Amino acid sequence: MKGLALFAVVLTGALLLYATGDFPAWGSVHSPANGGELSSHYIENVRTETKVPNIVTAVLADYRSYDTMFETVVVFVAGIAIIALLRDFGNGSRGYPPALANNLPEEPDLIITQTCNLVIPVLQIFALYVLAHGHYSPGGGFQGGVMLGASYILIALANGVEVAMKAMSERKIMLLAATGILIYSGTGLICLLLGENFLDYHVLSRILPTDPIMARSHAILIVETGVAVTVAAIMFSIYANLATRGTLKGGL
Amino acid sequence: MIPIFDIILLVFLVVTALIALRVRDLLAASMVFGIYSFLICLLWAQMTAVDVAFTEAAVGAGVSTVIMVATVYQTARRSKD
Amino acid sequence: MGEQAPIAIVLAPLFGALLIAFVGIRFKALCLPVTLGALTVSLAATIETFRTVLSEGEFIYLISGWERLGEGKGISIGIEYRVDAISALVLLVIAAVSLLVAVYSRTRVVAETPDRIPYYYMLYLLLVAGLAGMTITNDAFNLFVLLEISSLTSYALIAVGSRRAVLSAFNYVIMGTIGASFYLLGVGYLYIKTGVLNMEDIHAVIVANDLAESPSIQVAFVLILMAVWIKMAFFPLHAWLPNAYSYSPTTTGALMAPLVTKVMIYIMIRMMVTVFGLDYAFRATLGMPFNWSNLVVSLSSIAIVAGSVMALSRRDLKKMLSYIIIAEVGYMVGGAWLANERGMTGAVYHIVNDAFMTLCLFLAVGVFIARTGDPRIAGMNGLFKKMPITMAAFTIGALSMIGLPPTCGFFSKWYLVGGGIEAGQWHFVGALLFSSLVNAVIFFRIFEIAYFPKELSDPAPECTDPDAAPVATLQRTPLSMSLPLWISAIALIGLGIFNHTITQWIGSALGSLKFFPPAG
Amino acid sequence: MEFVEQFIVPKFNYWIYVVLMMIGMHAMIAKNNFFKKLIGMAIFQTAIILFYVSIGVKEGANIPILDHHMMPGEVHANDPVIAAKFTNPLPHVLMLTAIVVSVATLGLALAISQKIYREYGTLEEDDILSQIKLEPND
Repeated sequence: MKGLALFAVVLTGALLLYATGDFPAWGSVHSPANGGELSSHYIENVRTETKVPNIVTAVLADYRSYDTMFETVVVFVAGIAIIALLRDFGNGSRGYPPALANNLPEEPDLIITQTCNLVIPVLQIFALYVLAHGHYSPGGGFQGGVMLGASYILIALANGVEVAMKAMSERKIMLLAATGILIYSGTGLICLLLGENFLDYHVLSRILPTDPIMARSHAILIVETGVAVTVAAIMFSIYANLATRGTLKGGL
Repeated sequence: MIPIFDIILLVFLVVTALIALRVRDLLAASMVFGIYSFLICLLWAQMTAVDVAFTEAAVGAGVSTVIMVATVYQTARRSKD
Repeated sequence: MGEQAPIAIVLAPLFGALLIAFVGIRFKALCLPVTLGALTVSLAATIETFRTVLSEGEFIYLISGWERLGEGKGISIGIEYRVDAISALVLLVIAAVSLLVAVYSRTRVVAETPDRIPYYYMLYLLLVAGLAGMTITNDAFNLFVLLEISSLTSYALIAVGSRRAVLSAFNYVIMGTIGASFYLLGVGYLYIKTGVLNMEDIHAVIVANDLAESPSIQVAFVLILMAVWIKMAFFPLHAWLPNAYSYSPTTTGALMAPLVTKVMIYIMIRMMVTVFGLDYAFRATLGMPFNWSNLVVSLSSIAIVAGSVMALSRRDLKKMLSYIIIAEVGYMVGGAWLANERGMTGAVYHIVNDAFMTLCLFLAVGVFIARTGDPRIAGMNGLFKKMPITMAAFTIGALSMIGLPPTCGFFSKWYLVGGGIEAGQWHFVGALLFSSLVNAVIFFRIFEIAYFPKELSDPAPECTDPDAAPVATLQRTPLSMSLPLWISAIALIGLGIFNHTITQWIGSALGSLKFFPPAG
Repeated sequence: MEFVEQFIVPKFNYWIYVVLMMIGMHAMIAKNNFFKKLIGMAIFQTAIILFYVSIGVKEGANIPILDHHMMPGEVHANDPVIAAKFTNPLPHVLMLTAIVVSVATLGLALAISQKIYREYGTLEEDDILSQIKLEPND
């Protein structure tokens, strides 16, 4: 088995290296990918077509918004899949094999708890900043959402999962996760109801008090908010289930 | 020409990847994987992929490592290989 | 709203899943009605799309409304859908099969995963959305995202099953991730040389810049082929499939067995036809002294023979069917690579037929296991007397698998054999006939047991999973199980009777293609 | 030495990505411990991301965010945007998606491995296989 694995891996590697010789030089401005019409179009027209300075945000949430919607769905799928697999609706510890988590101290450490209490509000404010400032600086829905989720994970790490679950109960996680995707796909659906194709944001200018191009910019913020809501809820849910083998009690 | 900083980072990447797969203590392996993620995040910032670096820092080095550690705590810490 | 139908195919299951998240978790009884409603909307949208394709030919749907750039065909800057007769046909299969299995699941999901009903149906709907999205998209990277959705949902749907299912789900995760990553890498190799992501644009750039001999494109071709082969369980990359399908919950097996491998075969054909072009697919080699067509048809012959032989020695019903699926995958891969129109028609036609054949057999086996609680072939002792109607449907499915007229299995096999003869690939023809023979042996052995009951020598096995709640056997078959079974059995005969119409639809999509017989 | 200068140094990124990918893939196939397999999987996926990001690099180019003054209504609104001055944003977009997909896969795979641990009490492949051999199956 080991020899076979090594053979398959070396064969794949050799195949990949064989093609490397054919690649354009690293950092070339004129390679098909970098100098091609597609990428140049994004860079040169993004300010007139969407008014978003961060080109990555514009391409992510407008030109390729459909990808991003399903990327959010991937996160959602992971969240519900982990609940479906691990969530223990009965008595979890029955017959569970010995694990490291069984002999953890009961009481949370004072220093860690206090430090986390200080850090968490700042972290959450920063997460919202990252989300809202995604048009102008690196960041956006995913990064903001992950940081927001991480702040809840931090609460759970410091005080135990039950404390964090008070702020973000299981029911709330599902509602928030679904709401996030609903915000995203609902925005697309509104475009569809207004008579244009799915996710064609410019038509939103009919209901938003802006011109069609600015409507794209606003719609990007709306869908990024949806992404952030889903990602934050699911990231916390993934941690809460994995850290407690699905019982949602105790934790690390 | 690739900057020398890149080359150093890339070599370190391979080293951390190998260590993460060699150590038998899975908790240590998770932590080394966290280091690997931070190095690769640095590399992307250096390659001007700031958004990717940001996401990798938050997702790869942050959440991934945390859920890996959580799993180690709920399963066995020692590995045979 | 007719022109918005393509997007509704994917959105209906997605919104259904969201609705379950909102209300289904509290009111578990609503999960199934929501699922059925969403899938019905999806089916209606598919039929509408299909009618549009039949009347107007293939068409493009621009998501986000970004028009193509430049003069002529230009390049796409957004993401598009592209529907032609073949993809519409595959979409129709996805919508119909998923709706039938959803009806079938009514008692099974409650019995097998009682505390996870809403999550199960959410994953179910999202798997359908992923498969439909993969079929309809015209963007190489978007296909990867939807591939991952369908993969993640199917890992989870398998792993909610018994003790062994979890282990096979893990193996599937490892294999599936290698496959999906290879696909992503292949798209990257295409992107570095072409600079575009739209499938038709990639093809246009490859032709315009004469990149056919470029090593990157060749490696991309190999990587994408390996990826789809892993995902469709093409022998010898099939290791994940048998355990995954046979240990998973009944509904999961009945949904995944007809759809997942078939959609991947469609993706392979799509890659050959739209991205690389047929002349590329049949001729290109990595400087080796053989061409792709001969190589892949030989591999398919091996796959067919190997799958059939492995099926012959199985005593577990679902496992035996799983190995038959592996052999059937060989049929379709081989047919697509025969490098002639007859073979390709046969392959596409067989995608449709095989989906309904596997559906019929898996549904019937699900009924048997629900009634007797015994997954082995020996457990079918005397079933003709006990449940004649179900057994009749099973017989139709089995006859179609063997390839007897008037069931549809005969007609698609006819095309495949004809294509094999036309291409002069005698070993492929031989493998097809051998596999039909083996299927005949397998199924007539089952009929014998079922017709002429004999005393059992070995008692039924103990329940292997001590933790699993014992699933009570049903006293009679509920309508929700027998109705989908019968519809699928009737569909097998219907697909056979209307074989001429269906091959004409396929031909209308293939007609514009040029088939290059492999040189040498 | 000439080979190194001509083939490896200008494409060092691509070589390292292949090495990382091979390390990860070998771990996925050959490691005995399931958790190690998953670490290998994560390395495998980051290697592909490294490949994509390397495609988009342009020498002397800046991060793909336009200067605020270049936006409509601002001082330099009529200055042309030169594509060569900004890194190719498209691979970054694709890789944001890929990172999220990889963390979703990792989370799900970890959940499956926890469930395996619950069922079998170990994460070593050979131990599990020997347990299965003792059970009746087809």
